[in-house]
Amino acid sequence: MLEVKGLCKSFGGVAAVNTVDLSVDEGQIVSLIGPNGAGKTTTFAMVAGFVAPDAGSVTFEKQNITGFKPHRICDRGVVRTFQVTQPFATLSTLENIMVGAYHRTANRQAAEERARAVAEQVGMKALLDQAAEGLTVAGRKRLELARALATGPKLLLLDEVMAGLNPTEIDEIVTVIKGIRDSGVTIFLIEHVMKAVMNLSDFAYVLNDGVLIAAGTPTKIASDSNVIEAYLGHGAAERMTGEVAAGA
Amino acid sequence: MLEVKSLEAGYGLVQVLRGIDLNVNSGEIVAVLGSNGAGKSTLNNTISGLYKPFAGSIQFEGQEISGMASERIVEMGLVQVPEGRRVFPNLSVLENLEMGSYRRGKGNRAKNIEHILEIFPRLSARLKQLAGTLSGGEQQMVAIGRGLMAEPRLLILDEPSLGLSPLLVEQMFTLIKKINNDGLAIVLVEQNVVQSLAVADRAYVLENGEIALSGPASELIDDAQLKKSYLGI
Amino acid sequence: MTKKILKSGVSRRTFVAGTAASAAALAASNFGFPHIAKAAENVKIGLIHPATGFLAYPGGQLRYGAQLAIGDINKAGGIKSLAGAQIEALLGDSQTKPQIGAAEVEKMHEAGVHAISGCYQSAVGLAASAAAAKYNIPFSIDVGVSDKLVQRGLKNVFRMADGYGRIASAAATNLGAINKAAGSPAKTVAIVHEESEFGTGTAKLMNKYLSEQGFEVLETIKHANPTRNFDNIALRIKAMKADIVMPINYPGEYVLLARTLRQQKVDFAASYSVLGGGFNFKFVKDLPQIAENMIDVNHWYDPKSSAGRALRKRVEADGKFFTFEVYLAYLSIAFLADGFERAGSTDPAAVNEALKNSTLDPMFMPYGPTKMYDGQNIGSRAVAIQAQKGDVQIISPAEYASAKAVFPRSKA
Amino acid sequence: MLAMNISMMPAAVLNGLMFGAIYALVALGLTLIYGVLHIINFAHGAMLMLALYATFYLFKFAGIDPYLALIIVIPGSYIFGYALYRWGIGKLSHGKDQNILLITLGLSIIFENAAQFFFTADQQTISLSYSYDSFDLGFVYLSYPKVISFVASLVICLMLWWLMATTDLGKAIRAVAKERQGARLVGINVENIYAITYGIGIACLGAAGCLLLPSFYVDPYTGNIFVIVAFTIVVLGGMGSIVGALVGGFIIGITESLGGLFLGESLGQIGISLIFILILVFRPTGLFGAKQ
Amino acid sequence: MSLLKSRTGILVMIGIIVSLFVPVFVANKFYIDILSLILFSAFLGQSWNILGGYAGQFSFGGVIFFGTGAYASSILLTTFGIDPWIGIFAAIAAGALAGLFIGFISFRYGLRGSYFALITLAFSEVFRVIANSVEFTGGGVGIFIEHAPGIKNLQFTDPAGYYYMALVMVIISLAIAFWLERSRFGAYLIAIRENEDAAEALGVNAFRCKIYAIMITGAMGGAAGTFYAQKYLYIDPPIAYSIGMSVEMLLVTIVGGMGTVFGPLIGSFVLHTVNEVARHFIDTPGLSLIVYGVILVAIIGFLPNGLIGLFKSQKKQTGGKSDA
Repeated sequence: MLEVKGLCKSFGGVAAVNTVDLSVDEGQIVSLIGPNGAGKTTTFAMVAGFVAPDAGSVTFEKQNITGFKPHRICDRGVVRTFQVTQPFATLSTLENIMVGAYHRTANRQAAEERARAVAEQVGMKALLDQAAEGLTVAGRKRLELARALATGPKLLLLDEVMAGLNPTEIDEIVTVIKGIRDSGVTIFLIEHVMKAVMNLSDFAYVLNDGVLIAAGTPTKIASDSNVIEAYLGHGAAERMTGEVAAGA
Repeated sequence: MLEVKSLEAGYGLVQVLRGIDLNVNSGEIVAVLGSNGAGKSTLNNTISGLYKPFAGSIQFEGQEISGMASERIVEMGLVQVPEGRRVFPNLSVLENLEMGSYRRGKGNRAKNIEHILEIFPRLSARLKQLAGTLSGGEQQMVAIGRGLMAEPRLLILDEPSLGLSPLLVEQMFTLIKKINNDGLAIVLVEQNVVQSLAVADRAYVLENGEIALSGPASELIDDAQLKKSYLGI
Repeated sequence: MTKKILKSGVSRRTFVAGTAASAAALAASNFGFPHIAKAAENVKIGLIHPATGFLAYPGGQLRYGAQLAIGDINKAGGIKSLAGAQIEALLGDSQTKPQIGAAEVEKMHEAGVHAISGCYQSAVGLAASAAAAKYNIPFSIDVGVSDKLVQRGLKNVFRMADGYGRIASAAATNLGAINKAAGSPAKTVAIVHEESEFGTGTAKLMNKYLSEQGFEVLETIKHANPTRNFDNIALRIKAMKADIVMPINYPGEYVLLARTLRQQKVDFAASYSVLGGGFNFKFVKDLPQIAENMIDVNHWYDPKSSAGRALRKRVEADGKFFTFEVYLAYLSIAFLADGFERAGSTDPAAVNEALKNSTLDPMFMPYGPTKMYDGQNIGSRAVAIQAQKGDVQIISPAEYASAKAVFPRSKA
Repeated sequence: MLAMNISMMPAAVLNGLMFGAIYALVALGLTLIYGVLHIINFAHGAMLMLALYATFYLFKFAGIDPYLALIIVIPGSYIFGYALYRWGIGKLSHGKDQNILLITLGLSIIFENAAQFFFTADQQTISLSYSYDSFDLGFVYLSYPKVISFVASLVICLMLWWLMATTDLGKAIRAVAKERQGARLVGINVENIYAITYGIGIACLGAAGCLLLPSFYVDPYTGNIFVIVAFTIVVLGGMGSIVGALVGGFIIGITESLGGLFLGESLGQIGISLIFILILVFRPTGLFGAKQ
Repeated sequence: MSLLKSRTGILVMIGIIVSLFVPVFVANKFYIDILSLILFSAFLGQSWNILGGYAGQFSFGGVIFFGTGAYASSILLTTFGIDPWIGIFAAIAAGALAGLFIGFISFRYGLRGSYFALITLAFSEVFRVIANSVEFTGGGVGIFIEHAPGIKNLQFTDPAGYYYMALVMVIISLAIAFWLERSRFGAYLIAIRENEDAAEALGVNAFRCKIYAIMITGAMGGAAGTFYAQKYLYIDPPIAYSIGMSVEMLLVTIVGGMGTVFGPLIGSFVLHTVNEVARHFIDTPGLSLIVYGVILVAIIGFLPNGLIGLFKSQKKQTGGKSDA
């Protein structure tokens, strides 16, 4: 449903993203991994309309959305979350989620109902009246997810929703993400937590220095020598393949 | 060398830490583990003098430091490398390092910078570059290097692996061990339980503002309670 | 809310007991002190001036002059036709804002004011006198150069001194006379004026009047308020070789321009300003070498009258400068007091009628007999004054001249 | 007319340059305070006014030449600014930007009216023996006060630049500007640095006061005359940039001068505002500001 | 929650009813005049609050809309003889258009925070200089409005007339703010204030929302301009585009409580009262304003979230800043 072709972006002469091609099929969970500064977030930002690409195209459901403003892309059903969480700090959790919910309805009552339902789905029911600035990191990450979900997206772009979470919290959010996928939302995520990547994704792309260096199923990626060299390191790769073996 | 006794602390009116007892001996790596919101950062910041404790005592090398201004604590040789690196983005790498020795003056500056560039050779080529333009891993190196410039005897590293790729995480832990080999005591505050315990001598597990577990790293790594409450296994 | 009556006639506390505009105070105002007990024997004159803000200096001078007059009248037995009623001043501060000036009128009205004198700034005067018109409160403009002040058909508004229209005309006539007496050395004029109504309006009139007097206006230069740097203007004047420099602006810019002309060594026959904001005793004293021989057409007292000289002495004994604000405020109060005296009543209509027919002898001013025409005293007159050897002399018209004009100026 | 304007251009540019140096000095304090403390110092004009009064009274009562007074007024202003921030603004603002804004606004009301109360509202000027001596360049006279203030402004900018670029204090100030927490953890007393920065900013105004008075005047409201110009320069040069403030001061001085020459001294003021808007729209980081 | 809401509602109704009868029971016209100034200032504060408090776009140029509105209706009146009842709608339109113009330029180029504040300051200077230099505004001479009391001319001999006019304006402004707090548009503005990027990601067209907000602000400011012109009968560029008035707008709002329905009203009430009381008790020029300044600093020092913090229980109100 999402096609990215030849996407390029440079900042101050340095290529952050260099001719990247990738695609996400409906109903899948696709991961984008790679070292820091590889251009993952920039890629997301271009897909979601926050950064205009220098070259290349972004097509969603066969329509060209390259260079559209974020809100128009959201209208089409593509919503991103932020790596560094961006809550509406003085608003309550409920009010935060309502901003997303308003995207589907102008009615306050309806927006509130929708927000409550989404909060339940991501496990934030108990936190509805708390000010967003008082949430823990885990809470904020969930809030990011909940707000995005409340807009009723077809494709969710999740930027490191697991960074800074402990293993228990990661397991919880993995369950939530799976649930979202099962409810019919396609998911494209950036993640460092390899355990989750292995566990969740149907397909993965690896970026390094702005260039795609590998693509394939997680298992295939974990054994890719390029990926191990540039990103995973041997230790992590061993652990991962071990985990996958154990998990399977 | 660091002795925390019955510490109660928090920020504003919110109490986060309850009755924390913790000690670090010279030359050790002590890991402080715990999930988000367990109080790790509050603990660091209280030790570093950013927050004033509500009650309890913090002694560093026999001297009471609770409630002392943060710059005095740095001067005494207790330095924190904060979570999220917090390098000075508008200063060059060199200037960042120089600022690390703000309290030490210019006496050993050149010598120490040389030493740090030995530890982090990657920074040599980037000395003139603004720290804000570095990659995350490089910024982490600057942050640690800046901390070392203060000639600490105890270094608190707050989540040094956060946001780094697995490869860099591995390198980071190797470096931490290397720095420790020079005789520097380190408090390693981490979520990355497995790798932290691999380098640490001893560890504390913080839960809901209290010490839930403590002991030698080698024992903790097999602890069932830790696995259950923290690793979720 | 307790109120204290001070012995002095000059107190704000005696005319509004409280302005705590809270709901409680409002309720109290209804039941407690709707109107302050009107001290039947006192005639209340409200003074509205910019006591704070960037015009606090002229505002303070005006207030001082008015209080001086009130003190004198009271000492001399008050308003005799009202059984020696004393005049009580109600002090108002416009804070340089029209809306505050108008609110002060309301406040004074509530305090039973019988007449008001003010307001310096034309914009405040316009708002305040219109507010006073609602109650027909006699309103004397002490200083306020806009001619609109007296041209709106308000029956309660009077002005003893000139507006800029009459002063512009006097300026041209006097310049013509001075020039002719010196053998007509000056032919060209450069006008430098500030951008608001005062400068713009006056400059426009000067263009007309000067050409009637046979002068050529080379350029009319408008400048902003504030202008920080006059170098360009000075160089311009220098380049066009104007014989007369004619500043029409406020004190800060007046002084800066005068200094810059000197620094850039601009040669001209005379600096001849109209209502020159900065031309006064203080300027002459502070910057004597610049002020020397500068000419201004302005409100001025009559140095030949003993009343004028005595007043100046008293003011200077108080450590104040004898600026036009002081004696115009004095005159304004004297004018109002005379109205009360002749009306024999504090009834607004009667007082306005008396003021309209005023024939007050303007004592220390170089004026003819007072004659009101649509609220404007057409007996008033502005004179040309010149700084000479650290003092200020009237140089034209001849009947009031205290010294001969130095024209063209002597070169330092 | 046009021919005359063009022939006057060199003189106008030079005049703009001279006056621009004073603007730069006023802007220097503002840009430093903005760049480090991230606050818009509404009390800036009032502080300049206080510096002018200080210079005036030193001259009037002690007969101290304004240029000599620099060595008294600059440290005095620094101490005043430091104390004001350390024990006033910093404590009362609770770190909220809009509150700092209003506190500095409140302070300006207090200072202006205190000045009226203690110094009266009279407009004060001083006259020096050499006020009207000047260098004759043929097409223009440059008065001694203007030349002195130009040179002094340059020297002060240079000293400040040196301080910021090479000393530990300067680096600490820059460090605090972007990363407070990090600064605390290397042992920088952030509150102290704030107060020092504010003090330095006010010291710049002290210098401006001494340099300005001989060719200007002072009353309780004079300072405001320079504030908008100073803001323009800060934006033009880039918030926090010292070189930017100097160059910006020159550009604005010249713009004002040429704008006055070609559009008239009233409409010409629009030139400053237009530059202001154009810079904000097309290069909000200013000419010398760091790129985002 | 509903109890609280309804209690607020009842209080507001009582407040409005009491306000309606104030001129009947308060004989002192000065109080009525000061009250209309307080209401006028509260209304201007509220207009600033829409853009500054709710949408978080801090402006130093609030006076632009006021001045533009004042000129619009005054020029229509003096040049074309169109009475101010129609003029006020022209003023509203002119204010909104000025908002559109400034908003388009500023937001189109993504100016935020202090950059936006400063560009509005610059625009207010541009407007002032232009008004000073062109003919149809009367240039520096300004515009005089004929003194012709009568309801047709929106001029009243009794201060109560202006009081009612200001009261109606304030009630409308409160209704607008109240509606904002309950509507999607308001939620979007608050979201933009808190985090524009995040709002955009959630499908909020931030540019358009901000434009609407500045147009509402502009429209309100325009109406205030007509009110002023008809009350004081004279405007010139320094009055129409005074920085002082821009400052007053943000002052009453921040002191009262930014981004709250009643903040501007409370701030205006308290600050004007403090000013009047200080003036009343202190005769010496300047000294009363020193006291005023000290009280202002003290209010900010001790109530960092504005006076409305005093009225709020622990219950956090929508859009209000809570204690961290």
